[in-house]
This record gives sequence, structure tokens and C-alpha cells, in this order.
Amino acid sequence: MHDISTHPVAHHAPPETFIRKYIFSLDHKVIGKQYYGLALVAVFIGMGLSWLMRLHLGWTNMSIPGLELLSKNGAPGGIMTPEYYLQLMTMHGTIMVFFVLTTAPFAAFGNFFLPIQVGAEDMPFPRFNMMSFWVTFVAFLVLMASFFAGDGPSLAGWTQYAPLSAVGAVAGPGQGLGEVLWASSIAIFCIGQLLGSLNFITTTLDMRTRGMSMMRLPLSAWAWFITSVMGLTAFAVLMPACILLILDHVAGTSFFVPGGLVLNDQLQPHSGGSTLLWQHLFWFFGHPEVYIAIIPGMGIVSHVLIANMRRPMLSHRVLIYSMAALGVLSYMVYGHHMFVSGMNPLSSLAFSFPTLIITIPSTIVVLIWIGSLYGSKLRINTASLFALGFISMFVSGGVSGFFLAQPSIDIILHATYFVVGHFHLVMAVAAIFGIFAGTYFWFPKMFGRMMNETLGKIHFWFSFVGAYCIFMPFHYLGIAGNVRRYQAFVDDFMQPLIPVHKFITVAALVTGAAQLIFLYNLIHSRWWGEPAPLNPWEATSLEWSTPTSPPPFDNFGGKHPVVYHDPYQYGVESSTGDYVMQDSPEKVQSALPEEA
Amino acid sequence: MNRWKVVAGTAVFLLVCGSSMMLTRNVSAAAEGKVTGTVKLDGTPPHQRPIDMSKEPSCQQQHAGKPVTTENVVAGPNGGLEWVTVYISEGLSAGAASATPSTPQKFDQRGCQYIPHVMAVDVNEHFQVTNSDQTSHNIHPQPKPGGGNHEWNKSQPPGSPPFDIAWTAEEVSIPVKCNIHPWMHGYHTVVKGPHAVTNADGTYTLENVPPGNYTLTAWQETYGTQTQKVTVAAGKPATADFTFKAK
Amino acid sequence: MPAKTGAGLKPEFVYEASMAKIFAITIVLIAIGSAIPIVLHTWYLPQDISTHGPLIDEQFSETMAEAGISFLAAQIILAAFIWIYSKPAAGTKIKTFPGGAMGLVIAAFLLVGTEVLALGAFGAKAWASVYFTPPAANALTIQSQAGQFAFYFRYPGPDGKFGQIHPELVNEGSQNFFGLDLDHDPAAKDDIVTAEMAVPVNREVHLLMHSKDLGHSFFVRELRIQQDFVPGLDVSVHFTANKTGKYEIVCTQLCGLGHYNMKAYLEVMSEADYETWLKQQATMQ
Amino acid sequence: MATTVHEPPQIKPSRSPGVGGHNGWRNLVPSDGDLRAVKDYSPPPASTGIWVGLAAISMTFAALTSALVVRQGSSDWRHLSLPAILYFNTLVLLASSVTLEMSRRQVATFMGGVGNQAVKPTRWLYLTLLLGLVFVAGQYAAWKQLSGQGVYLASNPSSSFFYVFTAAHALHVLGGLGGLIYVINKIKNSVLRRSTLDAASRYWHFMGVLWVYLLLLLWLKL
Repeated sequence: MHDISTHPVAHHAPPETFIRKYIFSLDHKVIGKQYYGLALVAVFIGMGLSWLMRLHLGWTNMSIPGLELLSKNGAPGGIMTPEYYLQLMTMHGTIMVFFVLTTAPFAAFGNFFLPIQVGAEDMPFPRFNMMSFWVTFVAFLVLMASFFAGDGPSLAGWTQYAPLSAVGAVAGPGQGLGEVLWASSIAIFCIGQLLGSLNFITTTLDMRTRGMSMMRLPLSAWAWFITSVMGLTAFAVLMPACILLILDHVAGTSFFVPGGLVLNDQLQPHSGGSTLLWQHLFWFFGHPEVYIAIIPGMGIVSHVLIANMRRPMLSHRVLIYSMAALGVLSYMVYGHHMFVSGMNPLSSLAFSFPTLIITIPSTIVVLIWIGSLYGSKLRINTASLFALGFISMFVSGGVSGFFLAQPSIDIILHATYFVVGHFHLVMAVAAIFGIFAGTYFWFPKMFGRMMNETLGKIHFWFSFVGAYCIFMPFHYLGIAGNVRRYQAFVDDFMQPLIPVHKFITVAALVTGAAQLIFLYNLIHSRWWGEPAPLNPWEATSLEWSTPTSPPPFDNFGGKHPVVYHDPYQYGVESSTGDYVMQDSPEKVQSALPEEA
Repeated sequence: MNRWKVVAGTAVFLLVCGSSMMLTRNVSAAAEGKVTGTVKLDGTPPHQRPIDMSKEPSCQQQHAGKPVTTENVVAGPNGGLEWVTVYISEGLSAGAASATPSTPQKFDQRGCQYIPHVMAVDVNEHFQVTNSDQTSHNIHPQPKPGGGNHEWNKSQPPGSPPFDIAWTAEEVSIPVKCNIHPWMHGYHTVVKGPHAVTNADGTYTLENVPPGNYTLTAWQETYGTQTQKVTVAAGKPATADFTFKAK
Repeated sequence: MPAKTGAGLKPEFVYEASMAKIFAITIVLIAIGSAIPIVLHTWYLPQDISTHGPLIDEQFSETMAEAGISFLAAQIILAAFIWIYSKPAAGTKIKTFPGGAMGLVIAAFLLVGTEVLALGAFGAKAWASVYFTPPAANALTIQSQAGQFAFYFRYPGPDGKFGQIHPELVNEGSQNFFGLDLDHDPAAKDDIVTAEMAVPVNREVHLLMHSKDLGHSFFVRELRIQQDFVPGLDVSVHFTANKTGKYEIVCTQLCGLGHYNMKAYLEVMSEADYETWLKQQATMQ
Repeated sequence: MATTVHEPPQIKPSRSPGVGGHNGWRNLVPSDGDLRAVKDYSPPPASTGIWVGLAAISMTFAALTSALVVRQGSSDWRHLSLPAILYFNTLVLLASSVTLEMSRRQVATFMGGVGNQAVKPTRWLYLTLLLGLVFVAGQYAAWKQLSGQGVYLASNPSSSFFYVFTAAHALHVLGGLGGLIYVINKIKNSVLRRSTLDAASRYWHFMGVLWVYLLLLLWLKL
């Protein structure tokens, strides 16, 4: 070797200064916590927005106290204007999908635990990792800025269909500056996620410790790996789409705006653009995005359940293959969002079948979960309650997919509250239950303290029952033809449905308020919680083998664990009890028969 | 004797006070002078299409019986042309900015129509936008791009307070529309100095016009503008009639 | 075993059978509760007034049956397992589900596979009935234009020809919503433009869909028709209404601040009423 | 699979430097798991990471390509004749790939210890850097030439796509130049990891390939 010597790739000296330690930190654990914090801020903002929307929907044109302070234009006398409702709706969707459902289960937990679960001391490219968070943070600031810019944020919904999103201010308030800020924010966000995915994939492929074969990775690690591969492809498509959208705005190009459009009696200076082009580009990202939000939840929930069922899943491999199948199929089904978009009806059918097929891997995952409950020794605690709640929600939201997968039925359900109920249950609530399960399960490792179980259970009961009270009625509304994205229900046939909306609003307020219990529990336990043992759940995977909680700077205190077992050796006879750690060389007799 | 003086004095005093109170306007008018006239349409007015408001039942009911039509050309029985703005386009000394009314003008939305259909305001004159309907309207004026005025688009839900707004530059005229009710359609004419909009019988009066030679302009949304010279002397009102030819 | 529950892990929250049972009951109650309004049709599809609708409705109820059964089954089995296995007797061994993973995978493929294939096949038939059939030659052609935030409709008039659309002539203030050149275009002169849509009952209608500005959508629940207006691309649908009455047309594609109020009425009339209505509209042009 | 303990595979700790791939240093971790002793050669993540990165870039340009294909169907599409200087730029970029390979050779011998006393092998790298800059300047000239003819970003869909594609590519090339500078610094401070150089050069060659693809695409479609 020569003077061109090297340093271990993932190794960087422990930081001294406060800034390097907590702000511009290279440590994947700190970055994970930063992501979690960002998601926490975002989720409460998003929830606040949904409260305002629900109040307005239940009691339209009621003066909401204090709303005028938020936006004088948007709510004169506290009465929400139609455009302000749509602006809040757009921001709710964007914040929740991008800055909560993508960042929390994937970026936050993934950053913290993926390197530990593969037995590495950090991600391979710590600087990229740091950048990925701060880029995401900037994206968030840019999005928030649109609240205060010009006449407010964009009102085009999180799907931002062209030409509404592309023609500019003529289309309505917020479609000028607010729209440009939206597109810029998302383009920046994409960069952050691409950097993150790059790290995740490389970590999984290259940083696995000795003896850690791919099949010995915990299901959570697998979920993050699959998600990062999807993120890499999906966000790489959304970014150029956003850039083209920005160009249509600021440079007068016509990528998405056709000719001959007349707004406010003025002929628009565009020609030839294709509005379907945006929909194709967007949904090619958009549908995988749904699975980017939910697959980490599946992994986390499996991980949590296994530890609390005291047994491995019926089949480790089948779960992995199913999640991978979901990931691959999600690219072939995006067209089911466009059944009535004027797309060739033949391609509607072509998209319909894979969309129906994708229910098979989903069903397998659910059956494996439920089948593994059989004959288990189920421990009930907040984490496992949320994990089980996830399964219930995922099933409830999943079955409505049967309807929307069929173009013929989509004719009557498209763009109704049925769709809203469907994706809120299967994507939003389920994913958030996954986040909760992960939080209650991993909190002791992340902060070295236990969360309060009693508060946790209260939080669970409100969330579980509340979520059903909110989102089940959405399906009924949709079947009755209640159209989504309406700020008021002026149509005769929607009048009788308003009481249902009032009920949903009340449920939403209560359920939302219950989330404050979680916030309190989180903050209180962080500093004053009962000190946590190293392995409170008697779990086996590597994150529970770290010498301290939270783990030291290099995770395993200068050592690198050597892996001798599959990740989930529960229900065995061992010196530690009914489980054996993944890195313990102890020979054990598994309680379960060999798996094919 | 003295009594008489006192009585007379008091009487005169009261008279002066009273008259001065009553006659202030006339006095100033005498000093200022004014222009009156009638705007007529020569020929048969073009057919005004009836407006179908079935989309907005709350408005449709208000017009039950008498169907509303477009207001591009509104001519009275004797040919008097309504909704024509008359203003001084030349000759006004820079100093003589007209006195804006003490109570701000109202631009009301009632029965899914703009009332008034054409509103003339002075530059920087504040006026009130109100919504008397049971439905949300969005008020969307569209000044010429690049001019001194900026386009805005603002909704007014039922029950929300009126808002106060002004135009910052002269412009004849700014079309105003409501996107939620595409048939709703009006104009803001923004001019400096005395201005008026003709009544149903086509008459108008320009108040507070200082004596001098002026060019008057009459603007009608369909037929465009007409001008004529007029000389205003203190005391007696000048008259200026306009006639638009029906196309 | 509780002896070995790691320090700080209180045995009482290792096994909380009571809460598990409450949880199981809650799940069942929610599952059944959610199904009740569907079974009772508390809020359900409005009556169908189209000739192609029955296929869709049949498809819908079949799907509802299959989805509903899977939903209830999954929730109840989940609840049952939570109830049963949350209080293991000391020393019990882990048991494996009969058939194991492979059994479940095969089950999934057989059950769901056949289910979705069946649905897909029937669904394709219903879809084809709407989209793969050409409109009849004698179908009544109506043009619908969507714009912020209202629908307008155009009937070709006696000459059966629609006038040319000139976007630059569009002027909503003078009610020229389509941008017709009435002075020079003979075909446009007799076009009848209306804000309400009237169609004769039991006569096929070929609806040409034109967007003036942005993306909109044409949705009539009772007609079982929903189709987007695609700016720059004129699409069309065709349908036959077989029940007279007044129904609502709503926009289902977010198009701006007035989206919620973008609607029009569809009146299905007897042939005679339709003719008189059309004449009366013609006088109002 | 779980009945017996699987001993981790034993692999000889000695490995020739610069071998990338997935059987990297993790197999060298001895059971006592002390990292610092053994990691005295290039770990592979950079070489995996670069492929992942290139995949993402390809995805982006694939998306833009599909956009081009869809958009091209419209009636308002007008043909755009490419500025001749592009072909010169192509040669420059390809040449830079060659020079980069030369420098890699040098570094290999240098790391192998042969050219021990020799000066650090940065000459070819500087040349590559220069050629890269010439390429970007050339692209800039091409834009100037077009705007000179009154063809701007918004003039026509074909010109829009031309600017978007070339600008996106030029940005990536600038990134590559940054990478080269990074490598040169590493060499100067004698801390170059072989995989870093490999990654940088893979990225650079990919830029060349990508450009040739774009040129063909633009030449065929615009």
C-alpha cells in the first residue's frame, strides 16, 4: 500500500461541536431523528388544515374564530372563501403525502435503523445523507412560504392536473406564484429523496455485516430497501415533470398546455401541449408513491408484530417477495387513476387487470399476518395494538380497491368521497398506524426511555375508533355520489348528505385532539420517561444488540456484530428465554419446522 | 324702536345663517358650473339575450317572472341610452381633482348581477364591494396588463363583510366578471375629475365643473367612445348630448 | 417465562388478555357496523336511468358482495385470533397455521385470483358496453362545453350543423359562450345554445365534449356516465336515458375556485316536450 | 433453515486493492469485529452507489424522452436544425473520456507502487477537466447560436425540448467536473480511494454515452 491510503468509508470521527452534532450531523441516527421531527411538525400542520376543512364542510360559511388572522384574504370575517378551502386542501395533501407519509416511515425510521439492522456503523455516504435531510427541509420551507406569498398557495390539489396548474394566475388565486413555489418545493424534495434512496440501496447492498445475508435482513430492512428502489425511480420521474411544469409557468413553454384555451374571455398564448402527458408523468410517480408510503409500514408492522407474537412470520421469504411484487406491479397500474381521463378505453382495460392482480400480493401479505397470529403468544402493548390496527385498516382500505380497479365501476365512483375514504384508510391511516407502531416500539432504542403505556393505549383507542368513524362514512358518501374537492355542497342531491359530513367533522376533531396525547407522551417520555432497558421487548434483531440506548456514535461501540441467525429466532429454547439474538453464536432448536 | 332693530337684526341673522346653510352647494355650484345632457341611441338596439340562471336557483328565484337579459346595450323607450360613462377627457387643470363623494360607492352583487352594471370611479377613490346573495361570488376585474392597475380575483362568500378597494390609475374601462356565474359582467370606469353614468332615460349630470373649455368623452361598452367640445361658464349649466348609431 | 421478561418490562403489560378481548370485540363491532348501512342501502346508488346502467350496477353489487365478504371474514378472523392467542397457557409451544405459508399463498391465488379474473372479465364487458360501441346513426348529437365554472350546451338547429368555434370570439358578457361567428357563419346562426341540457327519453344521445379552458368532467349519477373534458382534445360519449325527470350534471375534475358550484340540470323529456322546449329555446337566442 | 447455526463464510482478508462489488470489506471483518485494522483499501460502496446514481439519472432522461415522444405528436411541432457545433462538442466529450482512461492507468501503476517517486498522476486529469469545460462552453455557444436565430426556449416545442435536454445534460456534466476536481484534490493530499476514481470515471463515461444518446434523439426527433 502506498501513500494514497484510505479511510473506512462509513467512518468519520465523532463530532464535537453542537452544530456538527445536532444540526449538520453526518450521523444517520441524528438525521433519522431530524426527519422524524420534520414529519412531526408537518403532520400537525396537515392535521390542523384538515380540521379547518372539516369545520367548513360541516358548517359551510360559518365564521371560524381566528381564521382571519391566518389569512385576511382567504377568510374575510373568518368565513373561508372557496379558493382558500382548495388552497388548504392542496397543502394538506401535499404536506401529508410528501412530508409525512414519505419522510416518517421511510426516511426517519429507515435512516435510524437500516444501518443498525444491517450491522453497519453508518450509511456509506454520510454527506449525501445530511444533504438529503437539509434539502428536504428547504423543500418544506419553500412549500410553507407559499402560504404567505402573493394570493396564497396553489389550489390545484396535490395531483396538480394541467392545465389548471400550468396556465398561471388566470386560472385562479394561488395559481401564479403559489403554484411555482409548489412545483419548486416538490422538485427540491425529489432531490432529497433521490439522495436518500441512493444511500439506502447502497447501505443494504454493501454495508451488511459479516454473516448478514440478504435473506437474514429483518422485514423492516427489506421494506426500506424495496421502498428506496421505488423512490429512486419514482422521484426521478417526478422531478423533470415538475421542472417542465415550472417552465410552462415562467418561460411560456407549452409542454402541458394545449392551444385554443379561453380563460376570462382571453385566448391563452399556448399551443399544442398535452394535458394527459402531465397525468401520465404524475401518476407514474404517483401510484408507486402510494406504495412508498405503505410498504415501510408493512415492514415495520411485521417487525413489531413478530416481536410481540413471539414467533417469526409463517414465511419470511413470501412476505419479502410479496412486498417486492407490490413494488414492481405498482408501476404497471398507475393508469387506473385515469380511467375517465379521456385516455384510450383500451388502455383503461390494459391498466385494469394488473390493478386487480396487485390485490393478490396484498392479500398474501394480509393472510400471512393473520395466519401467523394463529398459535402465537400475542403480547398486547401499544406497539402491537397499533400493528394489529394497521392490519385492520389495511384490509378495510384494501377491499375498496376492488371497486376502483374496475373502470366500469370507476365511472360511478371516480372523484367521489369513496376514493377519498379508500386512500385515506389504506395509505394515510394505515401508514400512520405503522409510524405509531414503530414509534412505540423503537422509542426506547431511539431515546433510551420508555413511552408511557397508559397514555399510549388511550391514544390508540381514540385513533382506532376515530379513524373508522371518519373514513368509513366517506365510502357511503361516495356511493351516494358525493363529489370530492367541493368546498360546499350546493347540489340538491348532496344536501341530505350534509349531516353525515357534520358527524365526520366531529369525529375528526375528537380524533385529532387525541393526537395531542401522543405528542405529550412523546415529549414527556423523551426527557422524563422511565429509563429503558437495552432490550425491553425481548427482540432479536441487531438494533437490540447495541451496547447502549440510544446506540453509540458508531452503533456497536467499535465492534461489528457477526450474524449467526435469521432475524427472528423466537419461540426457541435458549439461555435468554424464548428467543435468541441474531448475533449470538448460541445453537438453538427452532420451535418451527423448516421453511421451504 | 330698538325692539324693531333687534327683531330685524335677528331675522336677518337667522335668514343669513339658514340660507347659507341651505345654499352652500348652490353657491359653490354657481362658482363651479356643471354639464348636463342626454345620451341617445339612433336605431333599434341589438337583441339582448336572456340570461339562464338555472345553475343558481337562489338567484333565479329573485328574477322569477321578469327574465334578465344581457346589458351590453340598454336603451329606454325614447332612445335614451343607459350605462354610458361621460367624463372630461381634456382641459381639466391638474389641480382640479373632483371631490369624491363622502359615502363610498357600492358595487353590489344581487341576484347574480352587478349593481351598478357600470360604475365610474375616480383614481384612488375607495368603493365597497358587497354580496347580497345567498351564494359565493368571486369578483375578478381584468385591467389591461401592463397598465397602472393590477388584476385581482377575490371571492366573497355569503355573509362575509364588504371589502373596500380602489383603482390606482385611469382606465376606460375595466371589465369585471364572476367566474362562478359566467354571465355576471360589469365595468369599472376609472377617470380623473367629474364623471357620471347615464340613467335609464339616458340623462347625466357632471357636477363641480370649473368654468373653462373641455373635451367630453362618452364611453359605451358596445359602441366605444364619442367626444365633443363644451364650454362651461360659471353659473349656467352647459349641455352636451351624445348620439350613438346602432350598428 | 415472565421471569425472563427483560428488566423494565412489566409482566402485566406483556399479556393483557382483557384488553385483547375488548380489542377483538371492537373490531367485530366496527366491521359489522360498517356493513349495516351498505346492507340497508341507507346511502346507496341513485336509481339508474340509462340503458347501459344495469350492467354497471350488477357489476357493482357483485363486487360489493365479494369485497364485503372478504372484509368481514378478514376482520372477524383477525379479531378471533387476537382473542384466542393473547392469553397462552404457560409452556404452550408455538403452533403453525395448518397448511403453512404455502397453503395461504395458494389460497390467495385461487380465491383472489379467480375473484379478480371474474370481476375483470365482467367489468370489461360492462366497460365495453359503454365505450366500445359506436353511437347509432340516428343518435341525437348535442355538444357540451365546460368552462370555469358552468356547462353550456349546443343543439345544431334545423340545418343539423354546428357552427365553427372561434376561441377569440368567446365573450361570456354577451352570452357568446362558444365563440360563434353569427355574422359570417351560416351554420352558427341557427345553433341553439342553452344552460340546461334537455334530451328526449329513449333516444340515443351522442354527446360531443369540448373544454373551453381547463380540465372538467361530466358526471350524472343516474346516467352512470362520468367522462373528463380534455382541453385540446374533443372526446365524446353516447347514452340513452330511459326515464323522464330532472337530474343534476356536476363537474368532478378540480377546475378552480368555483368547482363546487359547476353544475347544470339534465332534463329527460318526452319527445313532444323536447320539441317544444327546443322551439322555445330557439326563440331566446 | 433455523435449526443450526450458520457459521459466516471464511474469506481470506487479503484482497487486491480496488476490487469493487458486493463482496467488499464486510467479509473481512474478523469475529472480534474491529474495523479499523483491516480497512486499508478502497471499500466498494462508491462503486455500487455510482451505478444507483446512474440508474436514477437514466430514469430522469427516460421520462423526458417519453415526454418528447408524446409531445411530438402535436400539430404545432416544427423541425429544428441542430447547430453544427454540437458535433464538435461530441468529439470533445468523447476525447475527454479517453484522457480520463489514461489518467486511470497512471493512477493504477502509481498505486501499484511502480511510479512511486513519479509526480502525482494529475496531468491527464487536468486535461480531462479542460475538455469538459470546452464541452460546456461549446454547448453554451450552441445556445447562443440558436437564440441568435431567434429560437428561444418558448419559441417551439422542439426548441423547448432542445434547451431542456441540453441544459439538463450540461448540469450533470458540471457535476462530473466537480467530481474530477474532488479526485484531483484527493490525489494531491494522497488520500484517493481507488473506488472514488472509478466512480468518477464511470460517471464521466456515462455522461459521454448519455450525450451520444441525446444527440441521436434530438437529431432524429427534432
